[in-house]
Amino acid sequence: MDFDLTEEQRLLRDSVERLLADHYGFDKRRSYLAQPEGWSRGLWAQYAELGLLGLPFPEDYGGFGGGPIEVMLVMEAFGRVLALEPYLATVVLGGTAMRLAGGEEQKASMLPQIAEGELILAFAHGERQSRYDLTDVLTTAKPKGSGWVLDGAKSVVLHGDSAQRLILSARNSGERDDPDGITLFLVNAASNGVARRAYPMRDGTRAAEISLSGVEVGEEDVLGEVGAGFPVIERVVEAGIAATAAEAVGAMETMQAMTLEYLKTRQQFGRPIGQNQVLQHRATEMLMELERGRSMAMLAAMMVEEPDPAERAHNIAMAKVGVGQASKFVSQNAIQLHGGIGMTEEYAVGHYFRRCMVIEHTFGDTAHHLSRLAEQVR
Amino acid sequence: MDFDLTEEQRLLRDSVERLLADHYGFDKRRSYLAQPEGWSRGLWAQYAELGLLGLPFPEDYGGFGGGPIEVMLVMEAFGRVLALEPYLATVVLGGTAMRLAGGEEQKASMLPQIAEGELILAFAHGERQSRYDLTDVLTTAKPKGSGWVLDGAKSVVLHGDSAQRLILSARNSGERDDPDGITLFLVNAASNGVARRAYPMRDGTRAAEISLSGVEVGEEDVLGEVGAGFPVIERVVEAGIAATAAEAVGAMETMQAMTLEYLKTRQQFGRPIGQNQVLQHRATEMLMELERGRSMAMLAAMMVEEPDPAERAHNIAMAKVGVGQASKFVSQNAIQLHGGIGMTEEYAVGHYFRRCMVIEHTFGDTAHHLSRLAEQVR
Amino acid sequence: MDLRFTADELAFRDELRTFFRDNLPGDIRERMRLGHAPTKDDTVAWQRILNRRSWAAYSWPKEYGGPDWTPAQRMIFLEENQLAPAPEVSSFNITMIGPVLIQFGTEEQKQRFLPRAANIDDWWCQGFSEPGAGSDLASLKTAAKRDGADYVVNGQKIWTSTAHHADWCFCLVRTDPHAKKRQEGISFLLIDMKTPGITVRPIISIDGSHHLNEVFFDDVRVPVSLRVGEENRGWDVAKFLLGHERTGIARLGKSKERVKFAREAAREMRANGKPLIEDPAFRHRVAQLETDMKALEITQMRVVSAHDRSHDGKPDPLSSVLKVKGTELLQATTELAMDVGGPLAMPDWAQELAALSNEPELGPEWATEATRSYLFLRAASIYGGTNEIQKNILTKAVLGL
Amino acid sequence: MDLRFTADELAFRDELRTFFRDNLPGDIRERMRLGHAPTKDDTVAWQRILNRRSWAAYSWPKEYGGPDWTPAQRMIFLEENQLAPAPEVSSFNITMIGPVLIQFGTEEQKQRFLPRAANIDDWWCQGFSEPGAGSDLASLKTAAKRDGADYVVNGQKIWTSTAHHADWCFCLVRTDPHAKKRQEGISFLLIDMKTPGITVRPIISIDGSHHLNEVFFDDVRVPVSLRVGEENRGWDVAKFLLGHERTGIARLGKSKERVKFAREAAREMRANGKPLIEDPAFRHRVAQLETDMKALEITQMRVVSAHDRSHDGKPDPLSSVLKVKGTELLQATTELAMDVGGPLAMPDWAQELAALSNEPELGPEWATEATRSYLFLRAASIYGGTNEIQKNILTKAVLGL
Repeated sequence: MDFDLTEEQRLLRDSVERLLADHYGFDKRRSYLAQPEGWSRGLWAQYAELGLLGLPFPEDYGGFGGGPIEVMLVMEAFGRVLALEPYLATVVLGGTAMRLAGGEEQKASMLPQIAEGELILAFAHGERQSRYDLTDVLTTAKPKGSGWVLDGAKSVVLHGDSAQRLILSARNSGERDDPDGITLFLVNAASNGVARRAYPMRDGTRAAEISLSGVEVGEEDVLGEVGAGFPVIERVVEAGIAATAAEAVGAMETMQAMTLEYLKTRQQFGRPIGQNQVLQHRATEMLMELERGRSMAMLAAMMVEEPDPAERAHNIAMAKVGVGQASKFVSQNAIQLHGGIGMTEEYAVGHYFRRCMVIEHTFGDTAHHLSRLAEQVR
Repeated sequence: MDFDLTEEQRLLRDSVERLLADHYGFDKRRSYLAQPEGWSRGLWAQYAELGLLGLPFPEDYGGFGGGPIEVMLVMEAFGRVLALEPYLATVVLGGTAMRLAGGEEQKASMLPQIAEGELILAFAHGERQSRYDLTDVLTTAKPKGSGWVLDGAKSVVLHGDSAQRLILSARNSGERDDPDGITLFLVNAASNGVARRAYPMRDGTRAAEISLSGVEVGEEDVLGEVGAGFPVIERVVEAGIAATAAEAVGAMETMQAMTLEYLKTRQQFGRPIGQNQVLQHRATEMLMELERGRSMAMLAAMMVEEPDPAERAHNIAMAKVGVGQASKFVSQNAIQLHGGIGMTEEYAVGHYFRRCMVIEHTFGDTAHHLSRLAEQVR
Repeated sequence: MDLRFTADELAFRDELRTFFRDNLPGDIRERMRLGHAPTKDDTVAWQRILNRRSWAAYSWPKEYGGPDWTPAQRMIFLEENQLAPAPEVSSFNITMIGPVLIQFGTEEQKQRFLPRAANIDDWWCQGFSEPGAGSDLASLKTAAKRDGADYVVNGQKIWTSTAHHADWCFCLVRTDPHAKKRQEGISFLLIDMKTPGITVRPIISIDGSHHLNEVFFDDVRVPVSLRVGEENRGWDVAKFLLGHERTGIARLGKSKERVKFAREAAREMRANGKPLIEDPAFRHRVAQLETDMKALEITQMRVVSAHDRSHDGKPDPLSSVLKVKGTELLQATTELAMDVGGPLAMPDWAQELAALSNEPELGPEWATEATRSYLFLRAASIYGGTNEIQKNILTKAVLGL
Repeated sequence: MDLRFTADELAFRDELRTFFRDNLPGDIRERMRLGHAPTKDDTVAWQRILNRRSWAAYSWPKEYGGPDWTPAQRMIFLEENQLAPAPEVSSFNITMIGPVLIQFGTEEQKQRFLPRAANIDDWWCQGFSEPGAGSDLASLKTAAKRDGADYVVNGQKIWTSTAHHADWCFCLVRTDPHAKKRQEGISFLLIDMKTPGITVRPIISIDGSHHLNEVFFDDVRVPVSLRVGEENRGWDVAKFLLGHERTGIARLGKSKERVKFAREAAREMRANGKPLIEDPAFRHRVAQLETDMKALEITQMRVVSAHDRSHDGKPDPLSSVLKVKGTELLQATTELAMDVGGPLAMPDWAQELAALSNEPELGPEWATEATRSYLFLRAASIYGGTNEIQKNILTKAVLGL
């Protein structure tokens, strides 16, 4: 039991925070949002320089051999400023899929590209009808020669618009909801038959609807075993839950700090509103929820590498529930305590609110994961 | 839509309140509790004089032709002072069973006795294993000659110790949980083979475990149709829910008033603790919950006579949930706001707390009724 | 005592339902059903249809173009209108400026403004809040200096809903800066939004909608004849306005309509391989919400019928309970609808849905609108006095603490 | 950073589990499992068994008879002891008077009292609260007048847990009534409960148990040699005592043990014709509680390991979070156990169960005990500073509001 950070981890955290402090003021962020892809290519290059993009990859692939704790520190820092870059999509989701399922050649060719900031990935798994059911895959993969033909559609693909390569799930056998028979493919987003439609999420981050009609891929584009993609998908989603849990904690920290500042400075009826005991206790409850979320984000990070699948899934589901409930409480009350100003687009707190809202509804919402836990109560 | 009381109803309410004001001080109540049966025979006689014991019975049976609203007014008044007499067991539960299922002779002989205070009844339905499942009846009724032989046990029979007659459910056919095949019997509590063991509930009211071995009853002791007791049992329980909902509202009113008084008078750090905004808002939330409970108790009273069984059951389940949640909030915070003194036996608030606790766990708790409502969501 | 509606009340409700069924334009109903905020045109069109039956000014007496309804009838009307679902009539026109003019207006003001307000020929907005004032209304600074037959108004208002649609604004201004108490020295003016010197600046809400505005007054000349009530007695007018007609404050019909919609939508969505509507946790959540709505419905009936009995016209402090519980339910029910949408509720599809092509196909319109209204209604526990302020009111008025 | 226990910590936990399995008397374990409050004899017997291994004084250094454990080890010990389930060691002896004497006591006081406190040869109680003081401790009035080599104590204490069992009482008394600040002029005395002039009057709690007392002091003579710390500096001693060793404050092991028990019991009870454990709503409730316990467990680890790092001994204000959340969970988990019992949890069967006959048979003992401890633990959010006071502390100490 040990909660200390190593020297390297402290250095990592500090350097990320320094970089973001310089480049993620609220107005600068707005300028990134205004760009066609909704994020900053310039900063992406700097993340690469800083080694963030190869952070969780082995040294032999141009990475830094970091683990979930390092990713947690980075995501927390991103959460504090609402960074927009496709780190989750490319490094966490894409990177995890590559690390776990990628063949030697695939890893050798792609991980270094990611680390150098030259390759953007997206995880194209969810479909219009699937909601939070990870096994609900209707997109089909039919063999053709030595390769495959893909048909179907993927929905709400995070940064699917910027991605050069899609890590895409398709069913080569089995019925809907069957965990077996799902295969992961590396699909070049520019291939014939791939159509993408980009849009902003409620928090400003970008996503895309993607349709595939007769998309041909080669056998070398299969990621991992044919028909055995599901266990990989579960690990990728677990890594995504851990990373966004940390991001939500960063966002909660900022909302908590903004609210505290507001309570101290905002005058009403001739005194700071922070003099109201009811608002003091609400802020205290926000703090308690923030600490609950922090504890649960730590749990998720610790568990990402846990070998026992049941233990891992159980704890990460608990973390998703805890962080989801904590961030909802903190963000709803952050707006409530700000009053009218908190409801406006020009003010930052609403943007943090929406990021936490989107995170709660990504990779399964609180109700979804609480139900999974409930089923294990015997 | 009309919330006015009739002149008669106002008179009823006032006369009951006057009687209780004179006879239900906290110390007097303690003296009633100390009596072997745990309630006051003397007051019971006065209830009879006042016409309370025949309130919901038709005039021709020595009653006053009152309805659920009148019962609600009486139970609310009882709740305010935590009256201990077996009004629920005898008049509400027993009376409802008699009214709905009793034959002409049975009604003619028994309802007047109830109205005159000469007959105490108890509703002996629940069993050790049944928890809140009303169809879970294992006590058996086997035909013998023109009559029946009863074997089995009944659990937590309210005022089963004082009752001369038990309205007792037994299974004459069908499996456990089968709604058909349950028959209601009028059993003389002094019959051979009836063993009773009395004890106090957590709120001081009395109950008994009752075992039956080879208890013989005649055909004239069957209440209603053989094997068709269940619909009656449902109506009896619904009447009990409505009555105890009103009682809980009365109890909440007193707790709210005591808490308010305490907040105004109790000094700490040199000022009344009611100066703390957090405690002010808590008391306000208690008020809102009290009003929610009051609205739901009214709903239950209105619905007791609703002809449509589904509509009736649905609304009364909602009332049980609403009153249960409201009274839990009010009573838990009544103790919390009183602090240490609220935890002591000498102080009244803890007695109100325990009465509300027992009511919530009688006739099915909040979770039980919420699940019933949930099953209807389609 | 009887909770059930009387035969007359039931007949009244059926009359409304029939009328709504036959007269609410299908496109408007569909936009409302999908959870859109009503457009200006939708609101105007529907209010005029209602006004043909003199139902638009639902809380007004006959002589001014209202239906002379009882509080119970008003409650039924509001709920049925929300359940239709139809756009709600302009509260600025009907429950604010209308009653104010009926109570305090000159004969000329009544004749000039009331019919046009009922028929929403004039779209009204409310100029009360100012920067930094928040719930502390009386601290307003916007000044009106007398100059001949006019007031000259300078200052700024904020949080002004639909000011960008408005033809007129009823406004609190300070006419006596030297008054001892802040509540004194305030007057109530009717200001033509076309008057030179008025600038309206949009405030975009976190749901991306333009609903709120800042309104700047720069030497705006307002004829003295457009003052309502006496000079420096505007606070009385404001108090009357804020306390008046809070029957609709719980917006229960809206919450009911959202739960009804969420149940329908949940039949289409899937959870763990089954329709979401069959998920136990979802069912419990709906059952709890419906139980809470039932309780509030009865409490609202009690407040209304108490108001029916006591014709003192004073606002029942329990209406603060309706505000708090009503907005809590409104927020909980719109959150429910969003959660049904799940991942499909997170994109902001508004622009793409407006586009011509639909390739690749987008997710359901209702899902993106559900999130929009969830976001928009975070303000429900803030406007009209935050729920914390409402509890302060109850603490004083009811508990006497 | 690693949440998991180290190999050493795991070995330590296993050593404890083995010891508890082999040495906790079966009858005591069974009474605890059924939810009984430990009797005086149970507490004494178990603490002496622990003390043979010098584990009873789990937070003390070796030289005074403790095991010299790290905060992490103490946390593991407390949790395993509660999970056994075994009676908890006397907090008055081990986490209050012990550390106080180690910090402030004279050599003679240490030698006389520490070994007996560890082995609970002396049962200690705490004489702090007074009528009307509540959370405002410093307003205490009990007076101690110097008279030769003695203090003469007069006054009254209240809420004195287990005073009726106690051999000794550590007491805050006012030795200087004229001190400027109320916190000054207070001294800390050790009082032999057998001294003439002491009357103990029971206070029965709403669960029917006798746990609390009033203690009256009527010219009680206390040798000056039994004062701890300087005269009039007792407040420093009290502050140290209240801030010290709050590792166990969340009592998380107890909550875990109650949920574990409730799950077992729920397999025996029935709901809607199925075992209660299969009821979806019950499962959700348990899942939520276990999730909340997990979060608090990690937060507790963070507080403990922070304490491990910073050896300033100052109490971490986050320990107020442990108090609030820990007591909320303790109340929620005991309520869960009661609700499993359902109707069988409502009778007060204590007396009848003591009776010889069991005809007719009574319901399960655990059900009536579950309700008793639910009632008893309503006090958990009150004693040691109400949860509202804890939030005031956090507001000041952490938020700086």
